[in-house]
Amino acid sequence: MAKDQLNAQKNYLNEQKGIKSWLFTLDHKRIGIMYLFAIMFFFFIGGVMALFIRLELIRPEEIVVGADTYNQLFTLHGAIMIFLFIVPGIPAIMGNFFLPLMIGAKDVAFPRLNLASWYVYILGSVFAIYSIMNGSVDTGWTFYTPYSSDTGGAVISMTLGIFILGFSSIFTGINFIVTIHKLRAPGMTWFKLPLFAWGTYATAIIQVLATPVLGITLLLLIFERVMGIGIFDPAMGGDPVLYQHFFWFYSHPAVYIMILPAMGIISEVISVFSNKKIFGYKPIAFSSLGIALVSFLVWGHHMFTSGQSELAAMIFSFLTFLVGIPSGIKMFNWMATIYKGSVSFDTPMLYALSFLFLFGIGGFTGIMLGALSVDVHLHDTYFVVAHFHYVMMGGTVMGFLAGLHYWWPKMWGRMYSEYWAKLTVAVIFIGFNMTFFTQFIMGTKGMPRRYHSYVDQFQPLHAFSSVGSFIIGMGFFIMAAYLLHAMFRGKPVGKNPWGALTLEWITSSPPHHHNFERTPLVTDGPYDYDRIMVENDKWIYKDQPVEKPDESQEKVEH
Amino acid sequence: MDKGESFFLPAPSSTVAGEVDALFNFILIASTVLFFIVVFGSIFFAIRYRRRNGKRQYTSEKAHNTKLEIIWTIIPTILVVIVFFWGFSTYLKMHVVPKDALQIKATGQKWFWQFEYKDGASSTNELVVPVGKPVEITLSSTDVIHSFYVPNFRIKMDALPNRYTKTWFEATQEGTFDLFCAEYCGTGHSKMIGTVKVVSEREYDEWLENNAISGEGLSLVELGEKLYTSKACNTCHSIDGTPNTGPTFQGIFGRQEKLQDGTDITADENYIRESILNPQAKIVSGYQPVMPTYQNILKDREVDALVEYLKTLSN
Amino acid sequence: MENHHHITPLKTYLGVAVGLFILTVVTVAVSFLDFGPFNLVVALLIAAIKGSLVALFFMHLLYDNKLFGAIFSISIAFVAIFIILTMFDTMGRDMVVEGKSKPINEKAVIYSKQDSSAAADTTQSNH
Amino acid sequence: MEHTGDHPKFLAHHFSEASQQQESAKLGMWIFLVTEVLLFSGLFVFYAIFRAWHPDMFINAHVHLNVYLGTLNTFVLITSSLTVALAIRGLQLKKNKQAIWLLIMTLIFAAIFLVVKYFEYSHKFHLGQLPGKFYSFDGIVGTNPHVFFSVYFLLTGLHGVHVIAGMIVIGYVLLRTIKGHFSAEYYTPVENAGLYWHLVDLVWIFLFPLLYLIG
Repeated sequence: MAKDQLNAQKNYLNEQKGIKSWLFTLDHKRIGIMYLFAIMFFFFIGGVMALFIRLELIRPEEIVVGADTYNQLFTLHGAIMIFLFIVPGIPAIMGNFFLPLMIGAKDVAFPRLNLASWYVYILGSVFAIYSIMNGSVDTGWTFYTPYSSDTGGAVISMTLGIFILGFSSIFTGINFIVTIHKLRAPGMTWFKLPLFAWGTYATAIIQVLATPVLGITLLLLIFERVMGIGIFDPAMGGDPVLYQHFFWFYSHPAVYIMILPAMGIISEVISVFSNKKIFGYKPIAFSSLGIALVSFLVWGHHMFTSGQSELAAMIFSFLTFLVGIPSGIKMFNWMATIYKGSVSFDTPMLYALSFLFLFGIGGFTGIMLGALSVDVHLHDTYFVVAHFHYVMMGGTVMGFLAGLHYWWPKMWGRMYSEYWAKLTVAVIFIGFNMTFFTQFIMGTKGMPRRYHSYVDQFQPLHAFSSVGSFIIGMGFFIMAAYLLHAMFRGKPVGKNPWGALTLEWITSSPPHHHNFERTPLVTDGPYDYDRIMVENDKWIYKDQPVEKPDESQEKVEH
Repeated sequence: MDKGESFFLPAPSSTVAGEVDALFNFILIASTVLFFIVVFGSIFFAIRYRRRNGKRQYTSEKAHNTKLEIIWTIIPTILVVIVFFWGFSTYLKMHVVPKDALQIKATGQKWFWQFEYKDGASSTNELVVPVGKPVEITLSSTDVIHSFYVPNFRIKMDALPNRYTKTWFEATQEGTFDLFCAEYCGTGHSKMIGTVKVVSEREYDEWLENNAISGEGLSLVELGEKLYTSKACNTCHSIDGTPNTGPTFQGIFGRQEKLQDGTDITADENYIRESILNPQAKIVSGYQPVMPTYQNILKDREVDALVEYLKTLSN
Repeated sequence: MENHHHITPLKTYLGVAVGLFILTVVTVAVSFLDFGPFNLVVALLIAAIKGSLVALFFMHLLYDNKLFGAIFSISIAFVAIFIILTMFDTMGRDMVVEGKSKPINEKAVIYSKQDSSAAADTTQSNH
Repeated sequence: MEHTGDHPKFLAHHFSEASQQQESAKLGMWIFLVTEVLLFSGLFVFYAIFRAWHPDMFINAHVHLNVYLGTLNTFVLITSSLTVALAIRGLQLKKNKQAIWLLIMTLIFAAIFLVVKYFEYSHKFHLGQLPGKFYSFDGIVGTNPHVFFSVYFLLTGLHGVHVIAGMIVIGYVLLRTIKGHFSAEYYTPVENAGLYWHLVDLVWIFLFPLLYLIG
């Protein structure tokens, strides 16, 4: 296909033109793209802050920033990465764009609410930016009291911003649950749902149940600061540990808001690139729901040394181990899916394998942190920092990147350079392990987190870790370059470059305004690679080698 | 490497440390084995069953194997139950203080630790304990949350304002160990580093005796110099002129300072005394009002000693 | 399409409202009696009955899609989880070491920050 | 958006039938109500923990609330819940005029509720029974009585905000009913506004005994 042909073809990108057609769009695909740019902007900001942090830590003494600025940097790095990047990341970008496509719907259930959620996101981020400009925050992203009820800086505007962002998350959650319940295409039964849809469904449940609690927690924090209501501040008769309960009631399930959609993407990618039916569809689907529900029962494992009661510590530790098992089951299922597949090593698959490696380490170190006695030693050290980076970055971000590369041709109708993409996987993988595996060792040796300077014995490890972080930064720089290039100049692709069977691949790339020419009728499962194969956009059935049996597989062309 | 130090863990120097390390190593080994099976298994399969010359193939329809699925659910479950009980039993041991334990009170304050022993002895940022005896630390804080963390002892406990929390340990070897604050507490968090000095019982008793009658026999200047480091003034105030969280002490006596409200003041004995006991009263412009009060921490003679010591820095 | 909508008879609505009024009077009346520790239980029980009446009839949970009822019950369950698990901590802090974890000053520390003279007055007036 | 012939005007393009749209809207509303319940949950935890810690203080402090006004407000809210339920019934039975009057009555009852609340609040302001560091009342025995008033004002305040929000929503559907947007076939927005209003009632049903009647 020539370039101009792609531009001539009618799709969601060129259906309407002008900035207004974007800002007032109700199309879930365009909203997904707007989220992509907004969220990537904050990922960039958060990433730059991370590099400054690592630069400062190369040597124990002050290099670029003083202690106060350093404290603000790690606070903002955490808050931005969590609330502005990783929590909305996969659901708001990939979920918005692909969930309706995957279940054969024309749009999400409430398009106006969907657009509203984007504006709420922007509004919340404006508050966040305002507080960066206006004195900044130095409490750590957890806003622990009594430090946060006392310190100077823009704690109120930052927490208000996060409070507002919560609504964005809730709107998205409501939208996804209703969409999956009510807008599935005819024939799309619950057990024909792609696993990414199951992942976002479980995520949406957590978003709806947990985010309001974050809202009320932050409101209480603001009231504590303004009026001294006496709930968290010991100086007014409150209890700082109670704040930690409130905070982690949201923030632990939030960890699963981050990881569950990534697991969904990994399930898709591994099945597609192994060209094999996903092993244990139901266990994977139900373990997502199980994780979602159990994740609400384990928040106290962030507080084993906080002075909470031993009884509570015991209960929380026990429940923590329960939540580990479903994740383990998923790992085994993915391995079994690859077994006897027809595996290709395209970029998304390389990210998926990186995910298995890094998330595996993240998961097992989680077991160490869940064990009460070991946690006492490791809590609040670099071990924890390394652990959650392995889970969040090694898990969620790898899943995010796998999805981004998997769906990029569908989003833009153009392919990126495989050569540069594969190179980048290697760069990021190496840089990541250099940065964060070192931090495991520092942590077990006793290096506490959030330290602007440190005792000399940790210097070599810190320096090594910093070098790694710059390698990661370089990787993302290359990625931004080749993806942007692909957006405008990439080689046009057909409908289904990977030979996948989920519904988003039966429509054109990029999809046109109403997603499908006509509502698809679903007869096959999403992973029936044992009897369907796609070659050059032709669906070839094993038992009926020539003819396509039903309309759903009809090509959508003009 | 110190005695007993491993690749991951620092030397175990308390009675519980061995148990913690044992569980750590158990999880480490079990995890490594499982990690190799799952992750390297996946990578191995991916390579073994790679697509040859780019041709896609129909694959097996098998997506289910009850026996296998039960096995890989049960085995991890058993492992984590073991880990849970193991971890919990050591955790309880860390929380039940032996009856005959020595009592020491530790107070976290921005940004140093204050320790009080029996008979009125006290120390700042240096905890002195006898070897081979259980020591109970009662923790509290005067401002925000701090956390008492000695990596070599594998113990950590938050110090909370308006509440007492407890931890205990029994050191198994003499030496000097790092004491960190592990809960983020603001500007000086990373400077809130103390030491735990484990000495023989005889030395401990001697130290206690000398410390209880603090500074007797020293001249005021000598005592002040000692206090400058032992009471953690040096965390925020340098003596060589470099600016820090607080104004430098170099040449402080008799210096003209501009205050935040615009007035000028000469740093004389009274101003220095007031600034130690009521630090928020007159803040030098350009600095934050973050210094804690030393009321009830310093005795009168010690304040005098500090003033005398600061005088010597102006010559 | 009309048969999707269940139309509740007027009598039912009025009956439920009267029931709610009566229960309100009852709960106020029993609050003047003393059942010791069961005061709270009785009050909450009556509130739960009233709440169920509102949910089942006014909010149509009785006739509507069962999914809605399930969703609503889940929300209640999570509130319960929040309260109960938190109380495992706040109520059990003295279990292992007697006397630990209690506030040092029950009546709150005197509010020492400069901008809160009002609060300092309050706490002083308690002494 | 092109609408094909058999699409009624109120049906959005991405739904295929009216019942699908109605069910979706209601499901969405119910999920939203879940978030509301969990928003209040934080305050209920606040209440539960501090009440368990200082039961005597809670009992000593709660006698300063006015049971009669609280009971009055309970009656007012229940009645308003009834009127909004009947308004929906009116729409179902094609009695739009009746529905309009019932919605207006609902708004009036909501306003009465707020007026009563205003009197309660201003009395407390006058006495200095205020939350947190503004508390200056002298006459309640127990630990930290200001915490009780923090809980009281937060719970009733958040509830009051919801009453106001509910009034706005009901006012909006009232306007649309007057304009004739709704019929026996399509009245989902009124139904959802009703659901929201019932939830406001439901929260109050629990607040009332917890704050006014303990002891």
